[in-house]
Amino acid sequence: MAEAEFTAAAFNRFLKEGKLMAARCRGCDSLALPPRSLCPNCHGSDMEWTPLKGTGRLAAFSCIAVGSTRMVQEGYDRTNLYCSAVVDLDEGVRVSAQLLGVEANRPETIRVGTPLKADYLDQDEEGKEAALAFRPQG
Amino acid sequence: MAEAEFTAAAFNRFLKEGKLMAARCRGCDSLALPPRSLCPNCHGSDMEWTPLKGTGRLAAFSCIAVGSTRMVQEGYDRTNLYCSAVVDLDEGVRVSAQLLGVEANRPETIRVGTPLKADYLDQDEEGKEAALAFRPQG
Amino acid sequence: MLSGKRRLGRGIAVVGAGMSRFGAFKDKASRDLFVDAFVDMQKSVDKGLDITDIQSIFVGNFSSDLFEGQGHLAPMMAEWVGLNPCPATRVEDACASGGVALRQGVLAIASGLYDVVLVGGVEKMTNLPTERVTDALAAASDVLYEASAGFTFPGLYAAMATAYMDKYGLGTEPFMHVAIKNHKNGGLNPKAQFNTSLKDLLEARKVRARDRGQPVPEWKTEMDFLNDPAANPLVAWPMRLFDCSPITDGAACLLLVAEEIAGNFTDRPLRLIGSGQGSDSSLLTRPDITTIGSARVAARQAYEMAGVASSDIKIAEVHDCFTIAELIATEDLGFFAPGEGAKAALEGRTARDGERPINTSGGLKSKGHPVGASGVGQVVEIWHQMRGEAGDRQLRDRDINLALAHNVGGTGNTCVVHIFERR
Amino acid sequence: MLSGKRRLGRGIAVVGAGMSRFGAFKDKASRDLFVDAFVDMQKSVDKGLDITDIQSIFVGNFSSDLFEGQGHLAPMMAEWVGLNPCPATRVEDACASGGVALRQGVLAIASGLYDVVLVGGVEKMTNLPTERVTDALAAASDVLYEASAGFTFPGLYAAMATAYMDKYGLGTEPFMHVAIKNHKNGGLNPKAQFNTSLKDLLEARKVRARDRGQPVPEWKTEMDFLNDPAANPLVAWPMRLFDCSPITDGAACLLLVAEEIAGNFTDRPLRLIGSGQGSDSSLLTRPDITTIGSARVAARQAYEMAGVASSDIKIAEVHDCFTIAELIATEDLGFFAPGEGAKAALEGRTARDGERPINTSGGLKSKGHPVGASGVGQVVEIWHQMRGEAGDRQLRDRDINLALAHNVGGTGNTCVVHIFERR
Ligand SMILES: [Zn+2]
Ligand SMILES: [Zn+2]
Repeated sequence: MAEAEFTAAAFNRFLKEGKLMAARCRGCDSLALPPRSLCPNCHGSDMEWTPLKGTGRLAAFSCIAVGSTRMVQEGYDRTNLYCSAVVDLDEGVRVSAQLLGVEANRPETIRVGTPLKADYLDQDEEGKEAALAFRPQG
Repeated sequence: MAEAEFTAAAFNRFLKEGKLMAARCRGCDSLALPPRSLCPNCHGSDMEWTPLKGTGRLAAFSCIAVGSTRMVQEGYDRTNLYCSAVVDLDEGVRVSAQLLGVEANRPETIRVGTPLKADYLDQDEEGKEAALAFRPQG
Repeated sequence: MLSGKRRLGRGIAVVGAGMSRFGAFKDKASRDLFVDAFVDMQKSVDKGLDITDIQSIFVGNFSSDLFEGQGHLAPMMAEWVGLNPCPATRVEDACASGGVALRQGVLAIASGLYDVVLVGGVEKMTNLPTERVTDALAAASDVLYEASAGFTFPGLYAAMATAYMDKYGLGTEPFMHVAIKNHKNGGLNPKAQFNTSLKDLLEARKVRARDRGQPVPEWKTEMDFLNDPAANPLVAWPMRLFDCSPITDGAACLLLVAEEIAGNFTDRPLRLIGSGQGSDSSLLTRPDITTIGSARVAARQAYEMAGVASSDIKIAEVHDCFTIAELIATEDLGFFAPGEGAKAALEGRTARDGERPINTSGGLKSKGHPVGASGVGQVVEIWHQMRGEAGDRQLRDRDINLALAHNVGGTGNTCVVHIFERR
Repeated sequence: MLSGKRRLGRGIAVVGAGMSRFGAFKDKASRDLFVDAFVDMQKSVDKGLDITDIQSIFVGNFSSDLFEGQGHLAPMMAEWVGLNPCPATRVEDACASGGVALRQGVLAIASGLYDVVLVGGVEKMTNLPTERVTDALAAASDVLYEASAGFTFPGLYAAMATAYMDKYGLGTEPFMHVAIKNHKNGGLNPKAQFNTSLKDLLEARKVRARDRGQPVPEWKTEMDFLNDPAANPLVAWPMRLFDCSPITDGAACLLLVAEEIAGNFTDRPLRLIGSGQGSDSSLLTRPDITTIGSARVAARQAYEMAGVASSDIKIAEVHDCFTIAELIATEDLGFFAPGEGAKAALEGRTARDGERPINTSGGLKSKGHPVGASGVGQVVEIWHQMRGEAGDRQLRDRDINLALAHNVGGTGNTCVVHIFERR
């Protein structure tokens, strides 16, 4: 079966189906996230899509008061902060995502290392791109 | 008297007053249009503002069917063309401006070399930038 | 002012060249196009390329900022092809970004600091609606004094065309001949955005009309087709749709090395023997807009460095963003006298079987014009033609030992010229 | 991979340096700022500069496309200072654009093609409202995988700060010490956007409140001021307003020449003896975000080319777009061990009277950060300090014979380092 191209467009279509997918090198078994068609480890071009569990730990974050236009449109502002995060996935690759289920207005309560699991936003909304988010586990 | 800075902002403020102004080098008498604070001829920095008569000839033009966003907003389109021109001013410098008083929908009727005179658009409209235009003389 | 007689500190060779397909690719971002071009380049290296040999990368790109909202493209292109932590530098001179990136690669190797440099160009343009592409391209003019007069980018070249027509007493026929020729060439180029001649295009449209039961147009020749406002609407008088290069996604890559190590990569390198670059003021302040001063400066430098004359050049890829631009280019490069470029086009002297084939690739007009990639893509065509690997469009009736690439930015605010030799 | 031991084909000297004021200048376009910087540079050339001696120009600019709707900036800057038809090339690596433009000037002279090169940097940022500046700066991150997660550009550096705080068990005090120091330095720099120390700033605000009959804040120290959320609101935890460099208009210029002709311009040139550049992937894929890999690569190359060690460097201008960035920079450059940068800042070791003064100009933090100009502006400070012409902020207690400039693009996707020597 022909693989979908290793583009952000394909990555986002998988998110829309509730799947967090990476590219895997058939040559050396390395994972690439963001997905790409050349292996970042062995430079080979024999990649395939592979699902990730969607679990990991918080590597870094910021609670953002002066947001991007898109996030401001979603209602965030200086009194209603949102948290963006870098997540260490259990498979050994990293991903950026919004962090939900934390007190973004009280950033000093958020701990690097917190176990997280993936959530998929706007999965069911027509015409809207799916967004990846994470939440604390348990 | 201190000269206004030789910026597009100042050039446009003069247009708003119905004046087409260039920078003149006090050292070598060269004109600079667009205005600037370094003489394009002798590289000196002793410039002053000087008025131009606003008369000249059509050097080149285009009647534009697929316009810029701003011109489309002003109502121009594939069936209502506008004409943009490069004008040789009598003082020996050139300027770009919209060309009015010609049949923009019949570009083959417009002749390079046509004598032109300046017109100042939106001079009286509050809050709107003045725009330079030219029309055939007489 | 720089004497053109200056020589580079080291000889430079092109040992690999490749490109993505040019066209509209909905799902692909610039990074994906760049990977396509890189892989194609890698395959072209006769003795193979270990990518860890690459020491630096220069990327030509006009404005991924405006087209994709993505800046800082160079390290990202390096990331996507696996080249971090190589120095990665984006170079921008509007539509000449690719050619100027090539020139930076040349200077970088000549400096002694590097032996192996990747030169790339990329542009992803089809994300935006046409109106916004029009605005983005106008950013290559003077927005305070040219765009402010309503000039679009096609409008500025169209103004050059009116001055040219007036000076030499011409109509629009010469422009149409350029379009016909370049589409004919592009019809032989499988990577071209318009991989079809105008003859085939108009026949296909007639068939389609017939199949759909619509009135069948009465075009007999390409000129009939181009003179039909329904088929070839005005964009900016006197430039019509088929006078304008399309909106294109695409990327191209070259592998540049110090000449003394070229043999590690191929026994058939191209030697880069001439490089020139010039700048000019915005269109509105130039005394004569029927010629591009920066191109004349760049050509003189390149010829002098190479020690060749314009008459020695066998083929040239020139910057035909609009058909008028190709006519002016062939004059600025010294192939034809001022005003004679139009005549040469009418007489077929720049066709594939003419005395001086211009844009055998199809040119920007038919191959496509992913702005920042175009200057690099020109050299990909030269690579194929000089090595006898241009497939259906290979010129077989002459020894292509000298070729030239001419890449213009804006309305001529930048021009860069390179000359290649194959021994 | 490139060995840092490579040498340039020719020696390079800086013989002139100048800058515009940094700040917000409503009427000035980038071309006007560039002229200001050029004129200031021209005045700095001891034996005078005939501008027709300039052979090529490299301009660092991040995104006049987004900030001004103006592309193709390089030939326009050449036009406004009278340099057409010189080759004019824009170089972009986000916030490292200026430093990378300098490096292209170095390579261009080393190539043998040029002897005299103008290097400039410019950014006009204050036309846009803050929201749109935020979006434009986010273009320097990976818009498909980082900005998509809601990350702003300050947010990405803030994320680095949380990782740094977690790794070394720190609070936000070290960041605040960087802000206090750099504003203190900027208070001595008449061209700085914030030409005031935080101490003077808070006193002035108290006076103003008193004059207006408003409640007078109870700040006793700069730390009181920085800990007051009303005075120093959060931008992106843990980065507050005074952790972030401002939105700035400005330009800077350098005159670079082949070392053998430096004496035609000045008897007191700076020798550029080390240059390094590295790239890195986007922040999200780096295994350790408490250090910037491209900076370590660039620093190693520059030290090896210069034949000096980090301990030899007397002063450094480092890329403090955010206070966390300065801490990481001083570690990446080898001035302090990992995690010790924070301690050094707390102990005042990077202050003007410390063992290793960092950002005597005020840094991007206080001098201002016109993105594409910043890397060039750093060298203007080095020029003044090394020649003993830094006015009130001149360091007088040491021989500044070696200095370093460190310029980062994006979140470290690019870093470029240069080392200067005065004999
Ligand atoms: Zn692999
Ligand atoms: Zn003068």
